[in-house]
Amino acid sequence: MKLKWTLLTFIFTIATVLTGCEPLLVLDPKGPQAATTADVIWLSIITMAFIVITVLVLLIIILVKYRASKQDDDYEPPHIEGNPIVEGIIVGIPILIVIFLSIVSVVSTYQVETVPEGYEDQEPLVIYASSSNWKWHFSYPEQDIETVNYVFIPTDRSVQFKLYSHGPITSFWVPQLAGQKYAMADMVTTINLAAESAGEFMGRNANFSGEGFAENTFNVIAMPQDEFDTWVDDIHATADPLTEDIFNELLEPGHLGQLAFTGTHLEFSPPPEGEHGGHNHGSSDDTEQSEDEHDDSEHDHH
Amino acid sequence: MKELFPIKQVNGFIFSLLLTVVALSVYFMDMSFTAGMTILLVTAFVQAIVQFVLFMHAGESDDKRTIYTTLYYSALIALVTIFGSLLAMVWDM
Amino acid sequence: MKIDHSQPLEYSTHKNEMNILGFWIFLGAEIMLFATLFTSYFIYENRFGNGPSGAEIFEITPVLIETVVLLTSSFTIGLAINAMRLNRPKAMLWFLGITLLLGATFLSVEIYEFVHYYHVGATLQTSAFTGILLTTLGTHGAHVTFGLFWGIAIFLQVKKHGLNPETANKSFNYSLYWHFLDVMWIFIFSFIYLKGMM
Amino acid sequence: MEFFERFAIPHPDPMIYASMVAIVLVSIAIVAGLTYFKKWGYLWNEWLTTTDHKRIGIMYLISALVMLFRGGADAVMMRLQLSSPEMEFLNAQHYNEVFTTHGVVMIFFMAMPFVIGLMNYVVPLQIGARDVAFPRLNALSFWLFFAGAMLFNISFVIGGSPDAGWTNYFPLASNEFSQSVGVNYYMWALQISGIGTLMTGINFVVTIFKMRAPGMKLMKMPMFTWSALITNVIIVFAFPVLTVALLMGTFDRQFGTSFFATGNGGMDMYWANLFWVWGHPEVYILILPAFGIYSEIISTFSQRNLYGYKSMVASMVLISLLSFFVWVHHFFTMGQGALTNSIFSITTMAIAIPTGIKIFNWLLTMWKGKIRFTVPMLYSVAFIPLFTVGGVTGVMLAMASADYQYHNTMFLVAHFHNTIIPGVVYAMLAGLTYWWPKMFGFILNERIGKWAFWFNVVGFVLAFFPMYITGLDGQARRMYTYSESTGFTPLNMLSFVGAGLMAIAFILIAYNIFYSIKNSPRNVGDDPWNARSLEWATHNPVPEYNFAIEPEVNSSEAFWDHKKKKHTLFKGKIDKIHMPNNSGIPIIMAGILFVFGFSFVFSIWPAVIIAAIAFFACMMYSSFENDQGRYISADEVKETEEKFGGASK
Repeated sequence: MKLKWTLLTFIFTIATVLTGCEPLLVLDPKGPQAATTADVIWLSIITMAFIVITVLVLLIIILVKYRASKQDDDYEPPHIEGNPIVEGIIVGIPILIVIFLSIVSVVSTYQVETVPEGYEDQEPLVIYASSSNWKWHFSYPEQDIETVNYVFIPTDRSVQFKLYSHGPITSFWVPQLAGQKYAMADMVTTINLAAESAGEFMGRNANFSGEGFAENTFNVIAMPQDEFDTWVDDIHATADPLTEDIFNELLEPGHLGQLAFTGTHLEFSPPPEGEHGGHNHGSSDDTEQSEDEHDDSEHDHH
Repeated sequence: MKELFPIKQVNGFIFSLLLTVVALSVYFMDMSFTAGMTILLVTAFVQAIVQFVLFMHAGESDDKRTIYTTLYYSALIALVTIFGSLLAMVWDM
Repeated sequence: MKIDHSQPLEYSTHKNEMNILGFWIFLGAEIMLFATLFTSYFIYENRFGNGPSGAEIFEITPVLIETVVLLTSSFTIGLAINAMRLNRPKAMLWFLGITLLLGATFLSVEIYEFVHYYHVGATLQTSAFTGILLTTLGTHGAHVTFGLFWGIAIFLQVKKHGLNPETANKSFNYSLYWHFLDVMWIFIFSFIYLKGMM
Repeated sequence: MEFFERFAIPHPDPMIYASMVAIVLVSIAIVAGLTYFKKWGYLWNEWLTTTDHKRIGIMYLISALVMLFRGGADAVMMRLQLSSPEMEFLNAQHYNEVFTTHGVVMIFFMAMPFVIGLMNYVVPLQIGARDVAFPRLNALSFWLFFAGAMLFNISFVIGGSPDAGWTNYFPLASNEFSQSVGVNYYMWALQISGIGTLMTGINFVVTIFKMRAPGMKLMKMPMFTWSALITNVIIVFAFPVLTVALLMGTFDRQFGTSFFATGNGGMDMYWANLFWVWGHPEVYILILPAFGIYSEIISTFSQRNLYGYKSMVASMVLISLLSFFVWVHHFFTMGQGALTNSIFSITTMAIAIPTGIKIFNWLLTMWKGKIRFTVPMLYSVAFIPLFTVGGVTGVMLAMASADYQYHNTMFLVAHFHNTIIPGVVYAMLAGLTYWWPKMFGFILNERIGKWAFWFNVVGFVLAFFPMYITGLDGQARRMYTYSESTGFTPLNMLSFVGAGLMAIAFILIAYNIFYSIKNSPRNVGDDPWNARSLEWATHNPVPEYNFAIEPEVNSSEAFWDHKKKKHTLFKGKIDKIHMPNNSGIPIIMAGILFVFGFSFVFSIWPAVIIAAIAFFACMMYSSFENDQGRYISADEVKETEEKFGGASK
């Protein structure tokens, strides 16, 4: 028995050492949104560790103290139905913990869904990120350029990614900048984030989307605003324009390296928002909808 | 002959026809969406209760508690499913 | 098998009580089945793509006929059970027969309705809305069709064996099924047709 | 020739051809063996047509164990593929098929039949009944499950496996992106076995409500029976949702509707919604019976009554309701607003409260007890801390904002294996070991069992705890490969080692069965564990009629009080006993549905129509059949009781 416990401890130590070298991506945030989620994660790990340790300690004490080998042969365990105070405690404390975590969860969820704190007065840089099998297309409507499988963003600026998909559901995820969000074919979803230090960050599709899923990654390169502007000018000077034919070729299933174009595909292949959005079709607003239907029924009668 | 048409059943039938007529008012009369939906909800659920209690004798056997629990439970979960799905898929998008 | 004569025939054995309770629980599952279809219908209600909307294709007349016919059949199956409890198998068979005829009428009108949808270009494939409309109506229609065959089987059994604990029990469960289909139709009538035409 | 081309495998692979050969050889061997030993009649009369809940239970358990090995082989293949970067053991397509199959097989064809098998065997015995409420329906349920399982399992040799994950999200699962018939198999295999499960649900709810021994009020039922009741209630209300979802999916793939398509008004998100409306209650369908089993075992081997019986029941009722209120937490990242996510985040965390109550009640049951570390108890003891870790990581995932980071990563994979393996799989192994003497009259070897246990626990910790870390480091789930630069290598290697240890554990368990059949002593008596509930009041193995005399009960631990307080359980004398007849109809109907499903998968419409007609003809035949069951005479019962060493105790 002792041998097995030693073995277990040994293995745990190895696991801790192995991972101790570098901070984990999610817990190494480079922007306010990811910092919020990292804080929430640390907070929950600490709270939860408290529960796990309580249970574990109780269990070990009980197992050691009440094992049969330690007790008299004629010991008859008592019959205990329950005790309102004890049961009150084991209900009460979890309720308090859940209330606490619920508040944290709600507050932080609202936080990461909106423009990052401190950037509210800025006009965000809007980038459309659309996925196709198995690539990411980044369109900058304002800068009028488009990139494939990599995206440049300015640091210390609010960036808004508008996500949608040209095929299966994918999930846009840059762990060091923000949590993920699905990109889907009939609606546009939004991620607000900001990068607070320059650097290159791993981004990927986190939702299984078929054969080429594992390699469906992209790079996010954050740099100061002036470098970003230079980069935009460079693209305009060097890259080819994106035509509908080229874009359709890009959409073919497969993998591509990193590409850049002038112009965006948004003009000839609009994203599914507004009147193009299947999702918004007649379901945007309840009262508006009822009035519409009301009108229809009036037509019927005349 | 009369015992073949018990008054309870006949009344129930007439009542359910009446409910249908009331429900039809949303088609023939001009009213707001909210008023119409209210009428439909009331008539449909009253109609369902008439059928379950009067015609299907939900409460007549020793198992009536189980039967009513089944009905309440399924109604509750049905409503949660409908409104929860609408919330997640349509209203809060 | 112990037969308890203080109870109506359909409840007279323990087995029979279990059958009836089991059938009620099955109906609970059926409520969830239709609830899921209704959920889907409400989700797709306004998503008709390039196809027609509900208001454009619904017709009040066949729907009204279907409603009245099904309500009446729910009434007559109730009368059949009443006759069964009075131990009048002949009257019961009459009412059961009328119920089946009404059921067949309902189905014919529904088939007419489906043909109409086909002609105005509302098929399963037209849009998500027409798809879920026809799936929901079709599921109910399939239940009615199954009910017709089941009803015929019960008709023949009562005719052959008379009323005994088994046939009475089957007939009672059948009546539950039929009433239940009527309830589901009321919801279809209210929240698919009337809401759509409102 | 064109007709047969559709049955070809779209992505062939030497391993698949090898499996084909193996399947054919094994089938031939089974047929030849049965013929040679003249066992066809025995097989048909005693097993295939049986309506005895005990035999049906055992058939469920055998199928579940076989499927455990099938799904386990998939798991080891996946861990091997990921054990080092750029591994070339499986290609992407094959890996996708393997993890899809692993998920579906483990949930539907391993965990579900395991749970239902134990319920089948134990629940009627625990409530002092002679069978379930509808024995023939019970047989039909089993055979429908079996038909579904077979249909799913032939997919990888005929026509191609599904490859869109066990969650089968559209539009990935649509014809456009998953062109082989694999997903059709998924739809019909689950549809057929799902209908079987639904009927089991109805059957057991009625059994528990209507067939309890005299005096056994609801609040005097053993905890496993309570958990079975709640589980079956959830089944009744959850499975119709799956039925509709699968129907709509089938329509999309085979009849050209556009429910989950991306044009024509379709909504790709809605599949996910429907799937999880069913899928979350399904999680509790699996875990609640496990809770019941642990309650029985912990109380037996602590030699104490279950602490807080009422709060145990209340918490399960609460869980059964809450399980229908939380499904959106499976797709917090789908773009709905913060309001919706907040609501479902709170409802999800609320489930932690009743679950916490249960954990503490188990601890308090052991308190002041006299704990014996048998194999079932070891699993239960390991379950408590491991499941607590699984539970608290569940709470972490329930926090919507943090879930944006955990979603679709190995963290999630670690979490749900952390609940399902210590929760469900250990419970099933514990339950199987615990009730094994009830089923077969001997105890599984404890020594081998303990070795298996340690391999299992150490293997589990090694295999899954590293995933929490790689998840936080950005490893998404379902990736068939990764590059060295990601730094995932050491931890994934560790996972593979853990998976290997678990594989050894399961081989040891299989060996233990084989070893114990040959070597275990047969004189263990009727109550080898000194247990507390009614199933131990009859003989080992249980005679066909369960109890010679119907027991009468007046406490929640009837058998314990019978032993300690001399309550009389069996009053009255032996009488003739009514039993259901065997019937071939269930297996025939399931066979017909198998043909129906198979033909539907390949759109062979004439066969579909013929099978459908044949199915309804069977129902009609059943309706007209007058089957009153049979009686075992009092003399015959007395004779059997004598053989077990004395008429009812």
